[in-house]
Amino acid sequence: MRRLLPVAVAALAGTVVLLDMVLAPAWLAPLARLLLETSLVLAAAALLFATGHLAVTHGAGIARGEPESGYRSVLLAALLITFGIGVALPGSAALSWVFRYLYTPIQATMLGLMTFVLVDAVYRAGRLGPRGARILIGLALVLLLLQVAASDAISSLLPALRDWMLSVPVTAGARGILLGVALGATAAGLRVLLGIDRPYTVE
Amino acid sequence: MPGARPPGLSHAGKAHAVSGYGASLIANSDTAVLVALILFVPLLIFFTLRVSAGLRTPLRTIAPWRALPHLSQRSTETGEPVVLWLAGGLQDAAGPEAAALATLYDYVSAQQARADQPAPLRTTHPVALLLAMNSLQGNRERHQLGASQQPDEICFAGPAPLALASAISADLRQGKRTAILLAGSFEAEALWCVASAPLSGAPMLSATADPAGAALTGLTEDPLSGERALPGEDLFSGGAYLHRPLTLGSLLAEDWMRWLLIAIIVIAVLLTSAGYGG
Amino acid sequence: MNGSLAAGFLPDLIGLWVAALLTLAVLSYVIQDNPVFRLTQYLFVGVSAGYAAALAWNHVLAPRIALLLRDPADAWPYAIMLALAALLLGRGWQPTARLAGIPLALLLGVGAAVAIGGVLRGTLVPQMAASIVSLAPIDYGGGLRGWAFALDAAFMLLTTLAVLAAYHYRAGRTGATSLWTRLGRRVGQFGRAMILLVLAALLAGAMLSFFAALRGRFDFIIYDWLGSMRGLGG
Amino acid sequence: MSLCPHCQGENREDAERCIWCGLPLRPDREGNAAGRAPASDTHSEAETSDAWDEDPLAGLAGLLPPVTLPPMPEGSRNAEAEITEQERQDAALFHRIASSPPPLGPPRQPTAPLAAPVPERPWRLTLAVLIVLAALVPIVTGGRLDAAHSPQPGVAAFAAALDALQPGDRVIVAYDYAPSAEAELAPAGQAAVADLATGSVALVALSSRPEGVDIARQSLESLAVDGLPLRYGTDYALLGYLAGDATGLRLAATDLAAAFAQTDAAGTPLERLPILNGLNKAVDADAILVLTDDANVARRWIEQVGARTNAPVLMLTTAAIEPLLIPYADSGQLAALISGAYGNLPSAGASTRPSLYSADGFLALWIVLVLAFVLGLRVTGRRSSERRP
Repeated sequence: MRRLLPVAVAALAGTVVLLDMVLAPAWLAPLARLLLETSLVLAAAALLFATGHLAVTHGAGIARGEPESGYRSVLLAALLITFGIGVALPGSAALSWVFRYLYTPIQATMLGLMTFVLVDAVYRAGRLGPRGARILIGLALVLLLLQVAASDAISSLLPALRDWMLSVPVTAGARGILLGVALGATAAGLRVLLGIDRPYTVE
Repeated sequence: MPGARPPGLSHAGKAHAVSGYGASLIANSDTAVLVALILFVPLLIFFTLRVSAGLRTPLRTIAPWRALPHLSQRSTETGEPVVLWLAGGLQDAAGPEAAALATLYDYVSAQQARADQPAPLRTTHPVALLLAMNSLQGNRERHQLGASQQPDEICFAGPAPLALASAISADLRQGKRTAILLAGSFEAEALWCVASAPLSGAPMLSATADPAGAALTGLTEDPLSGERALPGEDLFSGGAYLHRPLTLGSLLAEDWMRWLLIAIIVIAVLLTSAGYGG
Repeated sequence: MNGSLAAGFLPDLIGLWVAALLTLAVLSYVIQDNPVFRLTQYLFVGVSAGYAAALAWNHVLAPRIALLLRDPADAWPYAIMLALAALLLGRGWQPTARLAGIPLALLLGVGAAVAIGGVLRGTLVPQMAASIVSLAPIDYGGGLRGWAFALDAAFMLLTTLAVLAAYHYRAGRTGATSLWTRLGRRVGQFGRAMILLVLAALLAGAMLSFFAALRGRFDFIIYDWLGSMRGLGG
Repeated sequence: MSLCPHCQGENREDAERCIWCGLPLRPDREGNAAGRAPASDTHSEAETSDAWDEDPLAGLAGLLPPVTLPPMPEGSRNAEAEITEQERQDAALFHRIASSPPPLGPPRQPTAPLAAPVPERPWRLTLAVLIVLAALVPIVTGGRLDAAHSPQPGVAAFAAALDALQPGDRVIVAYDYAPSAEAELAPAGQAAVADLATGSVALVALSSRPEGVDIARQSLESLAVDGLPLRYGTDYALLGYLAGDATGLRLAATDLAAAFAQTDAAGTPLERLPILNGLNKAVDADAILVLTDDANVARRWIEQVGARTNAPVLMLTTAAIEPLLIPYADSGQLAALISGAYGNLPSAGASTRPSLYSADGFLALWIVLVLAFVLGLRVTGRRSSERRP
């Protein structure tokens, strides 16, 4: 029973939602909507749970006196303060301040930092990388040049070539990948609905 | 030729003459989806039954799935863990991908639990975190072990994709690794992983559903190798290769659907080119 | 965005400096990994997690609790949702950990169904329809141009199908040399090569995106931060 | 010495099986074993087990060099033991066998990490300085390339789709990007939103990721700063964070009120917002504008919302994910697709303040990347030629 109940819940809830999406009988719509909303609430709860898990992990690490406790306390303090401001003063200027002046610069600069990491990686792949990686980089550099220099001022062929590359071989290749992903995701989803995969249980 | 628009390359519309068949497929999307499901579900059930009755078939080699068992074994000998870095793209997706990621962790934690070794996990995916906690608990209980081997064996890295980069930098300073498995939907943080993983001296395996991440991991792996996990579909196949032979049935069903799809497209194209279907 | 950055207003002025120093702290990694960079990393994990959790609470859970409290008779479904959410949160406590299986099952079941419905209706069928193109030159106006477009369409079709075929799982018998096996192998290789081309296009795009982000930060440092200092001084 | 026909390894003349790969050296003696592919080449599990199906010890006689001890020198220390040429060769072969790494049969090791984790420090810093210079290039060149740059084909379609909207139409704007993509997406995104607001098109903003809410707020607030007389609730609204990813989008597509718990981001009940009168589902909007840097988010908008509406779906994305979305533009599921890096250039040029955002910088980046790549290749070349003699 303890094992059967979650499997039944997953199968039933999934079937209702899938039937609503495919056949859309009017009588099923309210139930499907209810399940969707429940699922949305649970997704938010999962995010809260994960955040709590993060806080507890680092809190316990500090209590045990593990290395990097100083950094961990910064993390914990930042987490608690941000969450506190967010819950106590939703939509306030204070929360926006945290977002604009703490979150944004670090996040955006981290991505900018990837430029340096990327150039390092390109150097390394050139030096020691496998043959395929070198071909990948070579192709990418050619495509990048096409993007950058696609100017009618140089030659009207360049923009046409850029557009052809993107709209014929790349589109067709990406379409093949997307069709594959669609098949894979459908199979993996059906495995969950049919109870072949039961990752939600403690077995 | 109905449906044919004036040729001209543009992102904003088709350059090639779409067949009348294509147009009617779009017009009857709901029916097409229903037909696809009516074909797929029985095929999947049929092959799963065949597999549970003992059918086994050789599969295309996928490097990470082949290496993982050996690496897990080596890890139980050396005591240096195999670490999983799971990324979820968007933070709270609870779909097939979360299930696929959970399967991978389930395998590694089952292997490690046999020798009471840790199975560290770093993830940005809250649902994968919850599923991994289930796996870890179940696998360790089977061997009468405590809930986890290390206090922060499973760690949430914060929901922002780039936060994973921060978490793995911290993780890499913790000690030696046997291998690092990168799985899920990666974006820029994949590059950080690719750049950081060599610092640990451990080989890195990757399987991602998002080709954008695969482009970045391709900088160290050989994208031309016939065994590298292909971006996309391959991520979902881990279970069949590792420890869930029953899911082999779904791969065989997928293969049938794939060739059916190809056959339909080829026939429709031939008919269209011969002037039918208008 | 930039309009509100006008220096003078104290929190914004402090914020501008904090942001600029954090930007420089992250960029300091270029020279060497250092404690200040690590500090910003930990800070980022904390802020991002706290911010996302606060939004999940404010925009998803709190309004529904408010609705339930205001009108329990009418809003009873929220009671079920919140009870399931409570079960999920109970995963962290050993005695209730197993009960979290039920909300997790619901989450995955619904997630799987939505994904299936979505990919079939939004990707599989339309992309399949878009692959069905005419290969007859006459449909493209005939002549040289018609032939060019027809060849183009044939190349596209072949690429899509080869990439799709490259994912084929079942391996043929090793050593088999039948025509089909060899043909399949060739098609798979071609598919892999075209996947490589897609990856290359994505890599080129990533190069642009990373660099754009970097320049966004330089823009900020030069025009917003240094610019504000010049404004204050003069 | 004889060479193995399968792996080219050296063997004693009289050996029957190869000491390196274990396969018979003389096909004619073993009949059907001939022509079998060497296991170490293909690494196929099936073939390997095949090769060892027979008795693994069969035919091993003579595999190792026979050990015949040289006669002990008697008396004189100077007397050299005579070593025949055959013995010398055997010893050399034995040395090679003993000192060679074990053959990498299956299971083959996964790709080893690269030996040098990062380029040598001087190179690394040089490249870093070059990247910084590349980013600053537009200050010197003043964006000379931008004017000559031919816009992406999607740009015209994007503009046309925006123009086609009538005053009073309602557009759902999804701010689904992280702050890191702001440099790439904000200029064109802001231009598009301002264009819509100027044309009296109502904007319903939301975000399916937490970071997007504040970005949306900033974007909408700056419309007011720009002097547009917009009223909240009538001309625009911010619904807030939509949790649940695909599930959330599916719910929003069928029931906006349920998806947002009947309140907007500030907690105002949705029924008090005139802008949402009659707009109960996301699929009923007159257009959908998605700004995103995440390919999965983009696909879910197309799959969950776009596939069920006749309204045009316009997408503005980062260059990093654009190639994955072109198939959707090609199939007509997206009315227009532009990527920030290039779609932006026209609007960035029109900006009032100087910007580093220009094609000149991209070209400089390209040069740095090529330099790094060639440098890497050159170093490899030198290393291997040093090792060769």
